[in-house]
Amino acid sequence: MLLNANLEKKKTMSTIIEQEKNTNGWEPRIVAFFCNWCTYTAADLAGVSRLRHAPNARIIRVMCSGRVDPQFILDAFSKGADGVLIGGCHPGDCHYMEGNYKALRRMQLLKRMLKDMGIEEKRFRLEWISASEGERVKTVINEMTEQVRVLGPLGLPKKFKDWDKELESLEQAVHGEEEAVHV
Amino acid sequence: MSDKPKVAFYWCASCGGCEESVVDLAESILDVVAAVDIVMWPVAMDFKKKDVEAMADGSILVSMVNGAIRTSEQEEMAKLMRKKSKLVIAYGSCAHMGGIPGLANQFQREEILQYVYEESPSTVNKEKTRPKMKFGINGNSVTLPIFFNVVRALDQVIDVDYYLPGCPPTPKLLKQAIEVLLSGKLPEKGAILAPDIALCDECPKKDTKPSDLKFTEFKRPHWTKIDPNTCLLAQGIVCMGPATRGGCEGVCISGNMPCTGCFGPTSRVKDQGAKILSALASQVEAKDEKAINETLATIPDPIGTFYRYGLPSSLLRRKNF
Amino acid sequence: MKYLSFPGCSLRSTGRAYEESIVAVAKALEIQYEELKDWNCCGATSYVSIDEMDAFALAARNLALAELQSAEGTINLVAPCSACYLVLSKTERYLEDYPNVSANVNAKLNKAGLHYNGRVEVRHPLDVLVNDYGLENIAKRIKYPLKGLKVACYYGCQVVRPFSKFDHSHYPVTMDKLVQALGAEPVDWPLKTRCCGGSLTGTTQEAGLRLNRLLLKEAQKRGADIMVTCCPLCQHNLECYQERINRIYKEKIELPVAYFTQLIGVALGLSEKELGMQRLFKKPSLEHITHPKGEMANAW
Amino acid sequence: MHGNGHNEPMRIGFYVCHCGHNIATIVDVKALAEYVKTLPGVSISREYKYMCSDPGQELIQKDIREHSLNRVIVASCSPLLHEHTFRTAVEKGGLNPYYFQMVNIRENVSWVHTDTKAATEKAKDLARAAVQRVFHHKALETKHVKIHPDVLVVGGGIAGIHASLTLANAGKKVYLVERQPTIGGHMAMFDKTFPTLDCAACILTPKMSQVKNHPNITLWTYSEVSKVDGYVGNYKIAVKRKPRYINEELCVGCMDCIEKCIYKEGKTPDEFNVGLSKRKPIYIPFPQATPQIVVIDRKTCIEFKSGRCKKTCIEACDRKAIDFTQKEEIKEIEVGTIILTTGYQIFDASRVPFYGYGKYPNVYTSLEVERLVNASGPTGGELILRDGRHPKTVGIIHCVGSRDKNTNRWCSRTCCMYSLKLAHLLKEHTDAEVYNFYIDIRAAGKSYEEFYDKLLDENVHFIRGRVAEVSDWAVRPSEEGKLIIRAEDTMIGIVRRVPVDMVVLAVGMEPQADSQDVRRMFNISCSTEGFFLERHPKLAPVDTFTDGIFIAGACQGPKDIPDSVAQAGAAAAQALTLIDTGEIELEPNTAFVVQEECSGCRTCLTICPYNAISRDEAKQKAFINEALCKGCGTCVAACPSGAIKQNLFEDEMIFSEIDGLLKMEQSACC
Repeated sequence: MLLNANLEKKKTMSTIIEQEKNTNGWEPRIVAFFCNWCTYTAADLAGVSRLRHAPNARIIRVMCSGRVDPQFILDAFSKGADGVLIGGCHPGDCHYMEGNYKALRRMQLLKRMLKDMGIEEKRFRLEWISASEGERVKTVINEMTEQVRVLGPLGLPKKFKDWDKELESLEQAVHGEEEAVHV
Repeated sequence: MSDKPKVAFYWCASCGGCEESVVDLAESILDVVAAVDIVMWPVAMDFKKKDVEAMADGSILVSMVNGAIRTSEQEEMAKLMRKKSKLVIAYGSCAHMGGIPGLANQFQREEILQYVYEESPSTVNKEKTRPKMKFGINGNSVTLPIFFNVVRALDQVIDVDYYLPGCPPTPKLLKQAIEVLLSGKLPEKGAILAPDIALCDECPKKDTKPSDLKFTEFKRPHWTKIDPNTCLLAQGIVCMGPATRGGCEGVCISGNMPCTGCFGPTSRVKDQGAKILSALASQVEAKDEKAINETLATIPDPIGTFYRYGLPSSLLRRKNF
Repeated sequence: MKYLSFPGCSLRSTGRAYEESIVAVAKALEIQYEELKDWNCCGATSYVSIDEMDAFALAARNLALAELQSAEGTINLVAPCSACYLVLSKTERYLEDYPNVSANVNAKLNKAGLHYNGRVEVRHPLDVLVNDYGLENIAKRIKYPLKGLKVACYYGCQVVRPFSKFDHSHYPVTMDKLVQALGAEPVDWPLKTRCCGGSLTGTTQEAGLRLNRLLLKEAQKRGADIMVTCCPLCQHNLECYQERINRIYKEKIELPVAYFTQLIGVALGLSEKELGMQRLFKKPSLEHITHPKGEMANAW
Repeated sequence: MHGNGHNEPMRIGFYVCHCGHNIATIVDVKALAEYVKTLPGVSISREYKYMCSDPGQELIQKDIREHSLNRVIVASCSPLLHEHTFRTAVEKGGLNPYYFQMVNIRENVSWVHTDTKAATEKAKDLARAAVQRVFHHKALETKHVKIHPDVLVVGGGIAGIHASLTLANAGKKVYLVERQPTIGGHMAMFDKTFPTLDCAACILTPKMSQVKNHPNITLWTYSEVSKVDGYVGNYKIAVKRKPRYINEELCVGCMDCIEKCIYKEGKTPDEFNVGLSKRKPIYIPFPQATPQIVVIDRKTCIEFKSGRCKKTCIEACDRKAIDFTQKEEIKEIEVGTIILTTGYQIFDASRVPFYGYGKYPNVYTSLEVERLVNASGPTGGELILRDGRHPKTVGIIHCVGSRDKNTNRWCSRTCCMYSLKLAHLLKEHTDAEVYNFYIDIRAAGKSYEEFYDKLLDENVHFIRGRVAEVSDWAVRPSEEGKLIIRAEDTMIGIVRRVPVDMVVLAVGMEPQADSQDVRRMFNISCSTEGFFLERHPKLAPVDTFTDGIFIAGACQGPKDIPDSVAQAGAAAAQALTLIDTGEIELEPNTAFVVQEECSGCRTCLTICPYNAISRDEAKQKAFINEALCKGCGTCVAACPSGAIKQNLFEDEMIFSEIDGLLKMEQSACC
């Protein structure tokens, strides 16, 4: 029997089990970077206006969407975020003149790269939400939560662990095989 | 046997250039040989695994292991060298960050095997035969190492003391490293034995970079008539210099080729690719989404360009399936 | 520059003179003008109001064929008939703007082994002649400047509305500029784009004629010797019913109505036959149009 | 690059605020406080009813003293609301205010969620993030900036005039810069003003001469701001003074030179009369122009065109004020605050060709009519049409270039009222029949509606309907030689053709053609239409997002005279507040370059919107001028080798926040 195939089977089995474990009771975890002047203010407005929405987003306040370093997004994913949302001022309205354009340029390229890295597009979103658009904060967070829910967990930390299991699991397999041979 | 400190080189998933780079020391290799006993050096000397196994644990002063970890054999050898050595240095980009072999992390193991043994244009294999992991020859059984699904940097498999970056590391850095190690004045554990400042600092074309650079398109070196006296970024060519640790003294740049990032990021940066992406995209001229994407589309392969040497040690490590 | 032509049904029936004159003028100006092979009905304005998607598919077939006929780059598909121009333009626009439409339509096209990739730009001959070829270049080739000829330019409703691709949708001037370049004098009148009656002349004729009459009367009142148009239906309406209008409304309308391309032809010195002049009911009196040397335009 | 860079052990004090019931009813505050106790570095974790109350603040201060806390976190409302409060409290407690961090569990949690379990989980995540974050907090100093007392006012229309006078009367030195040869702006061109019908000149010209004569006002007309450097309190301005070829000190405005110009008649369309009359190359815009100084227009002056003019003007001037050699001059000034009152331009009526402007001579814009009915206008106030006739019927078309998505979407706010005014004046001057074609009559303003009623009594006709076209297409003998206005009368639902002798187009108000350039020069934003953007539409209507720069009048949006004046006053007051405070506090969230880590790659130089980053050519490294840095952090995100850091928002802080947010509790962890 081919060892590879055998291992493949093992792996797939285990991943299936994992997924079941993950998905029951699992809630999407979204990290949101909101700019101080527009989107964070809009989130406050949503609060003041009691616009109830999904509790799945965790907001990190930055002064400008231009401060959002692509590293933050990758780091968030690698630490277990299922989705990342960035909120900035509308084009032309940036408190810092052009920070949001810089964000736009970076995120366009990052989006492409994430796609190549097998991370579904809907897990990453850039939104212009002005200080007056509390309603929009609600809609966007609800939408994104549902879209991510459909995609299921990304669960990179978990995956990293699984990948490293490869080392031991393959080792055992080898030694198993070798013993078998030596008998 | 002499009591000269023992030094070993080993070669995992890599092109071999790293091992050969030791020879680049030219005549000063003689000083090295005079100062140390080389107990393992696959490319140049005939030592076997068993010779190393025979040594006492920690009896080797330093092992310079190059190459990424891609198979169980490499894993096994890396662990062996670790066991036998006081210090392990990840030697060269592949050991340091996964290197070129690490680009395989964009594919599933099965995809790769399938391509190599069945689909690649140069393959003739009607029966679609795959190598057996184990087979018997006149009573003895031979096993093949296992081909992992994930390519790893050395420190993702064993504990690493120092890193010597580069594809390959330059003789100068190697020499410095050996001198430091022999001097006994050991740097802080985990140190990368190269300057902690980006390449531009020592770039020969440094002064020709304008302070108001904006990109309308990115050019590819082989499609461009490169002006040897001007900053490559200023000519619209993607150069990783600003996001790459210096120390190579701009060898590629002097050869009129852009930096592709083999020295990896500075200590302040978690993800080299993300950083250069951020820096370049920030300087795109266009403002509306369509125009921006037109400019960015001139970078055909972001991963291959920004993570050429560092995919396994990047934040995402590999393509997610 | 190379152009594909989409004649449409009118230019093969009531509007033959239009096509003949376009082809003649294109030839004289050395413009490559080649007919779209195997073209089909544009669906006209009526089909769209019945089933938009099917109508788009019908029109899109022509766009897809155009792509087959010329290998690469943008294709200029010239549609002289206003209805064709509008329908094809609309199809082109919708296929570009609405992914669902293009998906749906292409699915239909695929059944016929066709696919539309969005390379076609639908153009009107007026646009092509004035904006691509250029008034100066036309002026250079004029043999018989139309001195003293007062021309009322009539655009009709569809060339500039709703898509004002090359001129203002309320007050177009392209044809007036052209007429000026030919040496004639465009009559300034505000009815350039008012309704000619369209198909009403065939259905609710009373209404059709009323609208029709307003145009003719005003043009004549403003001293026009001739009215030129760029739409076969307009030309037909404005030319054919003059007798009837005079009878019913006690008017004295005597106004030749030609295609703008015919007028160009005359200025270029092309023959009556080439320009299909013989097909006009009222032959424009162009006697006074003579060659600078005094010899008369060969056509007259 | 993780872990706490400091050696001292963390002693974090964490405080959960109930905010009465606002938070406590949704978030399990006890559980939250208990949970935080378990986190590394936390010394104390309490919950209290109102943290922002005095006892709440004292609680923090007491703990700082007794437990020598070195970090403080309050989980309550939005930092935008109370961050300052708590920072001050912490400072009073003897700790650097920037060791404080706030967690928003009201606006971001209790007010937007209903499920206690989920809300509490989220609160825990946010708390954990903050706890991990403060490890990296550093002691910082609050920046203070001195405010230079002088003020620059750009634009000498009614808004600029009013702002300048207000400030000057308060004893501040004002530089008023106007592009035209005279101040007065559009208002000076108007005849009478609605709804009171007092004449514009009578109320404006006194203010104009006050400006001229005020000891605190430096008036620079025929000048433009060419460069703006610096930041709030310390702006460096360059003003380009265009040569008017007249020595301003010597000229007394006697106009002899104009009289003696070799042009006996004017040849150039007169700007002030919107082209309804002609002026000579040497001229004064209008009799009450301020300053009363002649100007020579080099585009039309023979001397400049040919150099072969007799220069009779020079002979005519016994004060020898005329100087053909005059050159452009650049004035450099320093001011602390800036007020922009650059006004508006009128909509170009030829953009709607179907109204026939520029085609039919008797179609006028409202501004032209203002001049036409003005006693000092081209016709001395007699209403003579371009074809010499006196109109018997006039049609006024409202909303030309307003409320129309083909041109401008917005309502220009003033057109309804000035159309009513013009209707009144036209009747007064000609006793013509006047028809108003309107979409809605917007007469919102003190005694505006009453004015509308008055007009109705004056038998002005009002037809509610958008005009389709203006043409000379007569279908009835009665229409011959007239302009026919076609419009649907939506009140009775029929299309009407109204033949008139004169058409008045009530053109809308637009941003100045160069508003984008001005915006860029002053580092402020524009709204999508191109009007200058106020900091807050309701609560900061004359502030901009750039500290120390204020806006007033029609440059911020269409406005009538009273509103412009009111805003000008407000802007002046805002400037005064800054000036009299003497200095302002700045958040120390600026960025800085760690010199030994900078490779001098210049990436940051290209992207700083404030040119705060320059290159130390000697060291070949980037250097950030803290005073210019506004703290957006975009350079930090872009620095490819991580050599730039931002106070309060260092990478480590944000990375540890991310880590904290996502680190699941041991129990929940896989």
